[in-house]
Amino acid sequence: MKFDLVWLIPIFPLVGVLINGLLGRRIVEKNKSLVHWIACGAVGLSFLVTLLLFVKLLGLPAEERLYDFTWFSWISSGVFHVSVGYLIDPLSMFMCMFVTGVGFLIHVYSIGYMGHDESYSRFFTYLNLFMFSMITLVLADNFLLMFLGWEGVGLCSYLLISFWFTDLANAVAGKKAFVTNRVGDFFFAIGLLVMLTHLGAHGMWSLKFTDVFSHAQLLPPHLVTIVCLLFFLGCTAKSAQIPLYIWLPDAMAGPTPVSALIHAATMVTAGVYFVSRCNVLFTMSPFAMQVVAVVGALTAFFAATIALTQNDIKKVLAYSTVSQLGYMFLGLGVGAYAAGLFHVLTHSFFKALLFLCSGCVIHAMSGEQDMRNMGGLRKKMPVTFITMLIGTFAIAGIPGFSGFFSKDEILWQAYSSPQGSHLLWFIGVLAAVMTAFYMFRLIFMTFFNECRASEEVQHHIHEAPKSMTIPLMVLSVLSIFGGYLGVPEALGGANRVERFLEPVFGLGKDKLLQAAGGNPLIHRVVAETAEHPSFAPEYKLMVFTTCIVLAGIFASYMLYMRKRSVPETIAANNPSFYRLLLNKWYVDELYEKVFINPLRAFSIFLWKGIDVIVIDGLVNSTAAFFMECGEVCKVSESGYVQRYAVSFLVGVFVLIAYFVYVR
Amino acid sequence: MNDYQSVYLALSAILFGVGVLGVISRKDAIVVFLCIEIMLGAVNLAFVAFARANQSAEGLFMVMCIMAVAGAEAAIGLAIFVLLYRKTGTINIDKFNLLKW
Amino acid sequence: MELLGIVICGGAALACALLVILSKNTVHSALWMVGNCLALGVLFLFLNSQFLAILQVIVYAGAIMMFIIYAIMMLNLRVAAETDFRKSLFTGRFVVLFLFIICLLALGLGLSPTALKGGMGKIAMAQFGEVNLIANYIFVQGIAAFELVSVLLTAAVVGAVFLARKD
Amino acid sequence: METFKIILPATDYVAVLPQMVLVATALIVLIMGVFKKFVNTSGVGLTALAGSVLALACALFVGHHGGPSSSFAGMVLDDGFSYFLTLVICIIIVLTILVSLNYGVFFENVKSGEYYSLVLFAGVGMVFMATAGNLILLFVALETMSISIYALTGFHKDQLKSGEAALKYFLMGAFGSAFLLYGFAYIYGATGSLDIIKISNFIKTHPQILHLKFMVAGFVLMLAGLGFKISMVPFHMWTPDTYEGAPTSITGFMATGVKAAAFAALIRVILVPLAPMQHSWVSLMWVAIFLTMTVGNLIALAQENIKRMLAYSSIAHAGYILLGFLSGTGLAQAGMLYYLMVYAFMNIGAFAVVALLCKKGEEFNNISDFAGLGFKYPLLGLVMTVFLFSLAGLPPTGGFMGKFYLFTEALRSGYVWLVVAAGVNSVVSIYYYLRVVVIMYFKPEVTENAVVLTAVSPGIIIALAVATTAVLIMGVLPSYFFSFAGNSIFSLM
Repeated sequence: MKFDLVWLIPIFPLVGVLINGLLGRRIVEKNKSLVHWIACGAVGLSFLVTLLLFVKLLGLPAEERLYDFTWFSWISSGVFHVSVGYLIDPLSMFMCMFVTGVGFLIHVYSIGYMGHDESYSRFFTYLNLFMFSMITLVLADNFLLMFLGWEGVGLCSYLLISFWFTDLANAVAGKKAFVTNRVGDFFFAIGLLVMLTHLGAHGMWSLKFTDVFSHAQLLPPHLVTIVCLLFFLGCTAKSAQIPLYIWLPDAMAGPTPVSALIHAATMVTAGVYFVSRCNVLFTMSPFAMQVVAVVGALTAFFAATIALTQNDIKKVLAYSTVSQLGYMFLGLGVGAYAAGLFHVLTHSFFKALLFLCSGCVIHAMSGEQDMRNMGGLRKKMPVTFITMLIGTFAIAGIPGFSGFFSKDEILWQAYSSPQGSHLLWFIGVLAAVMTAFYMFRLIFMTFFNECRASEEVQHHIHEAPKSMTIPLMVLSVLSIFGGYLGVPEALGGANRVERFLEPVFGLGKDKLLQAAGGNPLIHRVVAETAEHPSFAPEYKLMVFTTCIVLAGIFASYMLYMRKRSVPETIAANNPSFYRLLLNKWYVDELYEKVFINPLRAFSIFLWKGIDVIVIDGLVNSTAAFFMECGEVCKVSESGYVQRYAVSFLVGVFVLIAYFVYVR
Repeated sequence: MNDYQSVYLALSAILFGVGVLGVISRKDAIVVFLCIEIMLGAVNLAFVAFARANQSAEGLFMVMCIMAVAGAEAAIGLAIFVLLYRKTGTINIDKFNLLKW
Repeated sequence: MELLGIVICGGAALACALLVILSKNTVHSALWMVGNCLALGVLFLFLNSQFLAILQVIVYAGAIMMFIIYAIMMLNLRVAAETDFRKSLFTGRFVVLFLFIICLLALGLGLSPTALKGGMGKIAMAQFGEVNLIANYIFVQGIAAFELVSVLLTAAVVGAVFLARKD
Repeated sequence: METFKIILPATDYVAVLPQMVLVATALIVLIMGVFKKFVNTSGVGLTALAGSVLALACALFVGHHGGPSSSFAGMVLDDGFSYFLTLVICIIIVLTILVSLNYGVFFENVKSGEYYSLVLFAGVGMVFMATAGNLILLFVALETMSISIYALTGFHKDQLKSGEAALKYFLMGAFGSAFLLYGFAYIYGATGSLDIIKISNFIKTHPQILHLKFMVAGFVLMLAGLGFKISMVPFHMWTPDTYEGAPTSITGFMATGVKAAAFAALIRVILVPLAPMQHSWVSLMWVAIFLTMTVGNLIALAQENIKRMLAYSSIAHAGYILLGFLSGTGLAQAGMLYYLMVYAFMNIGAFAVVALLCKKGEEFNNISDFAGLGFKYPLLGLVMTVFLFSLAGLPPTGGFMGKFYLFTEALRSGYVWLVVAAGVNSVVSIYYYLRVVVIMYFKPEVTENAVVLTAVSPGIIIALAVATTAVLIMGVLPSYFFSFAGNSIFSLM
């Protein structure tokens, strides 16, 4: 096996961080372009190495596609050892491919987008740090290293959301994201500890994925459920699911490439990745699977309803991200891991594309984000328009575009899989319709009709520079053709994505684990690749979904192109419902009332009552006490050397007296 | 054979004590240093006595090394005294009290 | 007979030592120190260590002490730098400390010659202290320390010259 | 009378190659210093640097292959322990010279050949102290180190403080070595040998000797003499005065090199041979360690001068390291070595930053001088913050891991209350370390007589970079270094 180059993948961005982080300011003074050459170069190199390893992996027979590269020992304390090591298997390489690939494109895009920013080098430092953390997350071969990456991406997300921290709103948004994520991380860490202590009680002090999964049968079923639910709660924070999705829309305060990279394409899929990685555990707990599926479906629906009424272009996309992530979890929850990951892939292409396009729009509109002040940009920004349209087709699930294949696969699995149900499928379809509706609403409001911006802004509207449009084109090509990697068998494809990932999820896994020295699982993994006796139901569903999606588009066309007064009438006739959606179901307010206010009151009590009076009093008086002790003791240091000698003598005498006479 | 070992050792201990007493009571840096030399002399005596009792040359070599070290210390110590004397006109160690607390 | 010699020389060494710390005049202190060295030298002879006795006289009394006296003369310090040290010498804590150290060291240490049976020496008593035995030790077993002494002396000279030099 | 020949195998000299390189460099540097007219002044420092790097390379590649062995008839030991400490000390020498190169820009004397040769001579003494297998060599090495450092302490000849520091250190040092020697004499009398391994074996075969008051007194006096060098309470009094008065580059050297060498001697001479009587020193050492930590930390709280503060903190650190002495297990000793290594990097680093903040002939040593530094020189502020965090024992730095190892072992050996006290002490220490950080970042810069970086040579940048990296790496990836320290302890002769 020659996968030993794998450590190069995370190292390149890290080197970028070090160079730009330490010397960035000086480099910018000398030669600004060097900063992005370093940053993009680092990620580009990572991508190349990933590509190399990926090709190598493809060259192997399916059952040999597992390699654990241990780089060096990290923590070793008694029986507990953790090393820094990377796991190469179809899942990690699959993730790593698009993380580095899309990451590279967005790095390139940022050159243009951030070109005039003062903190140019800081931005690229953070981006590279993010890439490092994300690569660590997906490549790690044990829970702890993965958790390091997990925390790392959270940190970068925080740093980048509040990148323009001089604006208070951005800082607040960053804080919200951070705190919400901490809540999730807390549960995640508890899950990890529960699992580790329990396995440790059986003498399995290891956090390696392969070890844990091959010994998973040591965990009693109720414990597996608890651990899975705790993990999933962590994932809901990172991947913005109910109930911890609230930070993601606010996270749009960051620069748009950040929204594209972190809050759409890569970081938010970490939860999906993690659940897939732990599929062994989740499969052992049907209840946890049910929870994942229901939460995913509800999130998909719920976020879509909110997106219907948002007027901020990035907010629409943000809620659509939440909604699409819900789809992925729906897929995972019904046991269709491969389908969920396939959607991760296609989503990363088209959502990155959509965000970058919206970035171009915002850039052209001099920072304006409200769609009500846009319109008619089609002619002024043709490239952006066409690419964004492609992205919209993809996300809406128009046949032939990538989103169609992945979304359809999830819906089909939700319908047909043993863990699925018709209700879940129906919720998914509803979300799909709404997705098509609000995405086209976005297109119509932004690119069609007359321009509603002020004269001055209109004057400045221009197409984005090359460094921004080229990534758009690449991504739009991927948005179209990315789906063909996984054409389902019903449409005569080979569903390559599923075949590729099968060793991780399917029955092949047992073989792999045996090869890695583990025991075969007691709980058999349910085969999600059940035989298709007939493709007829799948065709029916496909046609039905497509029709209903087209209907949604048509409705959008009618409402926002033809009878533009209608939306207002609808809103006026259903004021309470409209306001409910516009204000995002008042979830923020609910949280505020239920969690934050009591907590705040309690913490004010803690602060004013306990902290200021009791603790501060204690701390301050302790500090004062120690200071005073110091002041008193220091007099012993009189400056007269003979007193020092006396002190020395006293020491000797005490020692001798003790040893010779007392002992 | 009575080799008066304990007499030598007692003498050495008392000499050492006299040296210590001088170090902690005299203020003249040179005399303080002389008292340290007395202590070293006492150590030498102990070493020679033990060397004879053990019948090994190690102790004798140690004494030679101590003599060399005493010489080296004298050189460095006197240089420090000269340095300070040039600056302040005194080598009373109680006068050097800038550094404290 | 031997005991008498030891007591006389020891007494002399002790007296010289006391006079070192009691003299008002720094030069006198230094001269008493020479006396102390000579008395110790004689004690070394009683201990069959002729070579060390010679070294004690030549190196200690002869070289080091002369060096110190030279320094005293150079600094022109005829009268000791302090006043009334004798009062402080015999008052208060110093007396206690002095008694303490004497009793500790003498009691705890001096009077247990049984310990010395553990010695591992092999040298015949008659040869002990002869120069060739010492030389043999220095140049075979002790060569590393001997060479390091040369480094030590070089360092001391370098440091002393630098510190005492007028810039 | 038979004639005798001096027959020494050539390999003996290979074992002391680093020391030989250091001596040769010292002499070359000394001669270069004399010919000032012909040699560029920076040439002296660079030669010293080259020599010390060469010594480091020798220590790294030549030393300790295979099992423990000894050379020079047992005088010099070549085991993993020697290897480890020789490396650490050589690193300290290299870092000190790098710092001095920059410091010499401000102070004429520090540029001279004498300065560098004395640093190298002191280094030779330290290395020999760590490798000595015989008390004679140990003593001579200790004096070589001490005498060089007495002189170096007084190197600011124009400052009275420096001379005073030298005087105090010299008098106390000579006083302390007399006690040490007296201890050696008793050990020699009781066991009949000055060879450390023979002493060890003798104690093993004659355990009753430990009940001899003789022997115990010898041990106590040795402990006092070495305790003086590591500034253990109550033998610590010289430390703050000397550290404050000495040239800053030398203070860093003293705080790390002398301590490393003295701890090495302490382990070799007391901890290992006298392990059988360990149970008897427990309660007394308990008190001494408690006092060492507490006195150091408490008085450090009340300091305004950063060198003096670091001096008191170094007393406290000696207390932490002595925890390993008390636990006495192999892992605890490995923890001591690990801590010594981290301590070397973080302390020399902190002193290097202090040494960097100078004007011609004038230093900025008050903590208040650091106001606003964090924003004025962000990189320097960051580096200093790393060192202070590490000294305070906060993750993710090496200082944290070092404390972790020492405290864990002490807990495992049952010294719960002492570890609690050590924990409280660490918290107290965080206060005064972070005070500097706070002043650097949250106090506005003083307007008059503000700190200005006037000379930053590549040397000191390398030194700071190396020290920072080492501190961080040892904090994040401690296991390699810890197993290195552990192996060196287990191959201790």
